[in-house]
Amino acid sequence: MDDKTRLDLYRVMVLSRTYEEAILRDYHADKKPAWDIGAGLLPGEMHLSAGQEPVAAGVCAHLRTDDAVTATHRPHHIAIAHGVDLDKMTAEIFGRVDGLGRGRGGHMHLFDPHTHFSCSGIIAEGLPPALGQAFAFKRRPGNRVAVAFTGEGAANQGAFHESLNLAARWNLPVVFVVEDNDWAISVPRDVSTAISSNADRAAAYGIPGQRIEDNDVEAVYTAAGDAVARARAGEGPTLLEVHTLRLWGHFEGDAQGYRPELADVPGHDPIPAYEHRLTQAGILDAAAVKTIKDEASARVEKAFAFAKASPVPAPETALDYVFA
Amino acid sequence: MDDKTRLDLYRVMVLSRTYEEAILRDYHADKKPAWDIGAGLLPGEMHLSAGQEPVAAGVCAHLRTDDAVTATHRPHHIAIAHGVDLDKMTAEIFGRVDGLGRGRGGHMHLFDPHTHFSCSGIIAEGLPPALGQAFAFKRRPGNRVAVAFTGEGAANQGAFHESLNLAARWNLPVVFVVEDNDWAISVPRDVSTAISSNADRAAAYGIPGQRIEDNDVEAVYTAAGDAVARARAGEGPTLLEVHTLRLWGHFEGDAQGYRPELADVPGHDPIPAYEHRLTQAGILDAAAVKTIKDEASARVEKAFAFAKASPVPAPETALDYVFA
Amino acid sequence: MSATDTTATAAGAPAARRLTTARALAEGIGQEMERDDNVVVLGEDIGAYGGIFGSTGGLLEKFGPERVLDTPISETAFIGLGIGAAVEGMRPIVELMFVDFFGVAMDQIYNHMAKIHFESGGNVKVPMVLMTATGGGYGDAEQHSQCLWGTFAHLPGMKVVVPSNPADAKGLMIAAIRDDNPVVYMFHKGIMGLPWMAKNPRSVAHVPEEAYETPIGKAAVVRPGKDATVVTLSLSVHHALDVAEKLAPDGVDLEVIDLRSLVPLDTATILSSVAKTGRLLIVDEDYQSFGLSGEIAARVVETDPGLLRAPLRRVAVPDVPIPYARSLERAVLPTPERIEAAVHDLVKA
Amino acid sequence: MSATDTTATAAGAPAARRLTTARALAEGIGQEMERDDNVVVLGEDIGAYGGIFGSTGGLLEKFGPERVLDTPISETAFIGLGIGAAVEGMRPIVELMFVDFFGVAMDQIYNHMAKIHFESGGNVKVPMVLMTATGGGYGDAEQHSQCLWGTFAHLPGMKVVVPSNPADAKGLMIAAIRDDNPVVYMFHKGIMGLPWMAKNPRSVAHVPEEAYETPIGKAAVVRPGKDATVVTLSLSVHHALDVAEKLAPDGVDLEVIDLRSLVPLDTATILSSVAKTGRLLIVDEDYQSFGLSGEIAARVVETDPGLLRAPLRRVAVPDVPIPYARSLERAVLPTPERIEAAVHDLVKA
Ligand SMILES: Cc1ncc(C[n+]2csc(CCOP(=O)(O)OP(=O)(O)O)c2C)c(N)n1
Ligand SMILES: Cc1ncc(C[n+]2csc(CCOP(=O)(O)OP(=O)(O)O)c2C)c(N)n1
Ligand SMILES: [Mg+2]
Ligand SMILES: [Mg+2]
Repeated sequence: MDDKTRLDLYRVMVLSRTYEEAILRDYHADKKPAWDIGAGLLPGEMHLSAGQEPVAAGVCAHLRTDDAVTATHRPHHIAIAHGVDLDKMTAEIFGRVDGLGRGRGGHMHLFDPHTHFSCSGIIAEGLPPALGQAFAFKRRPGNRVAVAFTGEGAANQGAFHESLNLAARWNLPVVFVVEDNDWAISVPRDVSTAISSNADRAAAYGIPGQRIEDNDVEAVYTAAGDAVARARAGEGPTLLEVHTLRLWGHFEGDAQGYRPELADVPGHDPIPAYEHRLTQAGILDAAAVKTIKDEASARVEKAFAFAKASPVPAPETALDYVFA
Repeated sequence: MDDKTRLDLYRVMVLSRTYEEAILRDYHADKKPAWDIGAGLLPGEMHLSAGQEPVAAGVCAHLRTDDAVTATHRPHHIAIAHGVDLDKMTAEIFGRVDGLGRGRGGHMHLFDPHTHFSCSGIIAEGLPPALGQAFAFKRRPGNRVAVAFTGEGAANQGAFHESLNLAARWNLPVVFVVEDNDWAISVPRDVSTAISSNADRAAAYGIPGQRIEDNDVEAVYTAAGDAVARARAGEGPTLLEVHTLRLWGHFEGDAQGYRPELADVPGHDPIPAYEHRLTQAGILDAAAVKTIKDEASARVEKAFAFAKASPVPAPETALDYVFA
Repeated sequence: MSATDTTATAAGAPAARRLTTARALAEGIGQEMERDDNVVVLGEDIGAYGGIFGSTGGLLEKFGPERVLDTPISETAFIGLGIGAAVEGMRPIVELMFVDFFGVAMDQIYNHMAKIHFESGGNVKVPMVLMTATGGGYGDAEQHSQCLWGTFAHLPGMKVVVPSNPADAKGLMIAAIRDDNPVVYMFHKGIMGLPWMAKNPRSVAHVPEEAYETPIGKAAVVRPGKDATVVTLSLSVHHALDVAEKLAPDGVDLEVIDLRSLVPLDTATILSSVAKTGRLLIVDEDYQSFGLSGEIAARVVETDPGLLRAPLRRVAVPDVPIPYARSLERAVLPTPERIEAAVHDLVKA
Repeated sequence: MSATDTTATAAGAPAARRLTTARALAEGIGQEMERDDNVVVLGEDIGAYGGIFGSTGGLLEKFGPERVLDTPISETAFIGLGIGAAVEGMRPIVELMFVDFFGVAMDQIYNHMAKIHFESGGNVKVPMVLMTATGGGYGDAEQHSQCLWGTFAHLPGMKVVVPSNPADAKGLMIAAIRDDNPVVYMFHKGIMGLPWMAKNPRSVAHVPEEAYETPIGKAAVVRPGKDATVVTLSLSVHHALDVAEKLAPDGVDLEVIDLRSLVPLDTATILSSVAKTGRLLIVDEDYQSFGLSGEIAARVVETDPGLLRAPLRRVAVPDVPIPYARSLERAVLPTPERIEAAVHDLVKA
């Protein structure tokens, strides 16, 4: 793996983290003193991806703009890694007219036709549409692929099973990526799931399955490279599960009282770890880190400025877009 | 395996087949000249089980009256093997007031509290309730078990996946039995299913899985014995798949134009085959066969007489039983 | 059951060309498939079998397995696949074999198919047709006899069309395929003209040969009359017409409206008829409460309660599952007998 | 979000004992669990978390993991498990975290839970409670803000209850647990008195300490009045009462009816109120068309259209998904502003 690729992975992870930290700040900023989920510039549930950047960065590095990606209720890192326009995405999360969905969808419903990106707030229900995108791609030139992300908790939902069987049987160019962050809200994976690795479920569909441990972005990159190549080559779907980390709560406001290992969590942050690794390897130094982080901050600030400058949708337009 | 057991298996298979042949006769008897699904004593879809007797006989031989069984849209052989009252079951299929459901349910909705038997016309949706019965049994004395039957086509439905994971994770006393008759209406198993044996899917839930070939009632008996024993011993669920045979159409009226092997089908009828095997083994002879078939015919005739003598439900009672 | 019968062509003139509803529907799909490669058909037993109710008869033979695809019994996966394909510009027609099975896949239908266009602020279209069989009357009981169109019409973002005859079945299917929105196309088994089910006389009728659209959102006044308005749809249209013809000699002149589409609902046609007759009977094979019949009542009285010169009458399934026994099923379905009794109440009120 | 706050006991007398709706609900469940070992609770995050909306707060600590069970995200499996357990004589309370997710498990709910008693001719009972959170108003958008009670009420075989305050929440839950039928128990997030969501003032109120039942099928006239009838439920009851209090000084005297249960629907209470006022406004946070508001209109006019001296008014979600942006969400929800405007139309009509 060459230095440029490794630096790019780091850059994407930093941009994604910088983005989530900015959302975090603005989300809580105006919900005080009495914390009210419906108050402020960013109402509603907010599921942030801090700690899961290696999955998105490692997988999406292999994708082209015209490949499709479906994400979950926790979509920001994936959207960023796939190159969704940050200005429009942020405007959507702020519910503004210049947002991807003109403020209709919000953070769990980001749709970008340009990068064929979408997400859904319903567990595992983002998988079937990815099959359809792959189905369309397969009939057209370009060897395009679809990647469907989901959480480990979602792997116990019926849609997961149906989608893997159908994708395998129809030999669709899809890559399934399970982000195993050990938790489904307050339910640990061993409480919900009968086996220890969802990658083993690939055998139930006769497709390759691989589990990547330690939230290792380079291992993700390698495994995803093979999976995407298989799909492009017409060899069908692959199931990947990455053991990653939910650095923060399930959603903002989650006190995580149910989480015993809470104290150790920050120590497993993948970004400082990768920074250290690249520094050891002589690819990064303090100056480069600063430049990358400054660039990320600048990009995020620009997106937030764009979003906040965008108008709030006019109430009279509330009935628009139900039908085409 | 002792002779009595083998004779009992044969007896159950014969009773079940005799029953289906009688339904077949009456179902078509009064739909002539212009065949009308809604006409006659037995309106509606009719899914008969001829050819699948070895599965029901081999599995239910291990069950007690207070064990639970959930079946599918093709339930008769299973109900008979589990000992559902034949008079009341037949009256239900004829839509009469003395039926299991007072004529409300019909052949796809047979509920017998006495034998804890039920079935559903919705694919794979009989599995979750079986989990609940097992859940209740587990909290009470008696080491009771629940057996959920389903077809191979149903193994691609989300409910199958969710049910196996939950049963495995909660270590419920359930046995899942997949009747693989090669067809889901007109869709062959290899068109619908990415792998060749659903038993291999047990690994996705960390439970034992076994496929029984050749529609062999004794092999089913042995495998089911182990599975039921595991469940009673508190060792959790097992998944069995039996390669069986749909001797007739999916439902009555199915011309089966889609079925290439149609000509060979009758040659694989498991009942003459088992008859031959038991005769070779000196357990059966022509006289015994005759006795068993005569007994079966007499029992079925009695049930049909009971059913036909039972009154049709009064229209004024149509709104009864919506609520308890 | 065996595939639908082939075109029953009346001797001579193509003008007199008569098709069953099933054939007309399949013809409409086939003509659109010829016109547009993006049109494909997916579902259970829609290939070699031709659709359990004949909706896809002959299409596999004509277009091959790349465009007519039998699916596993995985409604969530294949309906969702249709959605993703539509998002990428295809125009899939996905069959849900019986509407009764909606519960295994409703999330894809109502939270995805129906909402993506809105959530995306109009940037993503989902031009797909979800085709499904409805209705009872042949002894198929609680899980295979429902109509449920009220359930779909209640949830925003999908159009809902319900043909009652061969010509509309073809025209509404073509309009649904060409529509840029998701359209739920609900055909009653009893209107299909199946060789193995009691046929209503109007289930075989003249159907124009060329492709044409029947406008979505426009009801049809299938019988003009002055004494009372019967608003209905699907198979019940035929029962209403039969009752209207039966009562005409007694001087009862019924106006019968075939809604044809529930979303959008043609409120104007209903209102002008009720304004004329002052009497309204709604005949609906779906469950009575919290559904179609209530909505029509509300649209009338939020315009002007004075339009109704007699109490509203409803003939629907009285909030009970569809029982198996024929005596009971007949008692809960909107039969001509129940419609006739309601008309008598209505006109003498 | 963090678990619900603990009982806010007013100084002194237990008579003045005040609970949030969430606490009252959990207390009702707990009292039934003490009374009957067959009562268990299943769902996602209902154990250590205490339910995302606090409906099961404290139950795990009190009854342990054998009776308060966190499930995988497998709604079809665990709702079906509840059905099977109920068939065997248990009395499970199963939580569907948000009603918006019904589409992944509706088959178990409407084809099994709701129909087994009927299909069995009354021989098999399914005494279970399906508890679920409804409603919007806090920016959770299209897939997490719906009410959908019309969807459940349309399908036969399940009772549907919808509390609006702490005392009814406890009493209806106890009645639901003791009922031999499946009961869908729908609580609006906005009535729960959650510490992390804007509270309506009536979401903390006196709740009797002992176990008691609030009758299922009986509406409450929460404010008597003579000028117009407002039929509503759940959070909208509070908006309606606020508007009524605001308009009282101007001499507009509104009667407000809290339905509390949709199935069975207390038609008699609605009719006697409308007979008195002659004016009807229905306020419903569910989608407007083909739902609750239509059904109420139909029940009135099939009795006597003359009861309505002015056109019906409806304030509901105007057949559009719930948008994310606050400006848009406010525009589609039944806000006090929209209710007040409708009342003005109604009384001057
Ligand atoms: C069908 C459905 N059931 C339940 C929920 C509520 N819910 C939202 S996120 C979540 C946990 C998901 O866990 P996982 O799949 O591991 O993703 P993570 O949140 O850990 O990223 C649940 C239960 C939902 N959105 N959809
Ligand atoms: C959810 C659902 N989808 C589709 C159907 C229609 N259907 C009834 S039986 C059947 C085929 C079932 O095949 P299999 O599970 O192999 O059982 P078999 O009929 O072979 O016994 C189908 C598709 C249904 N009843 N339920
Ligand atoms: Mg997780
Ligand atoms: Mg089969």
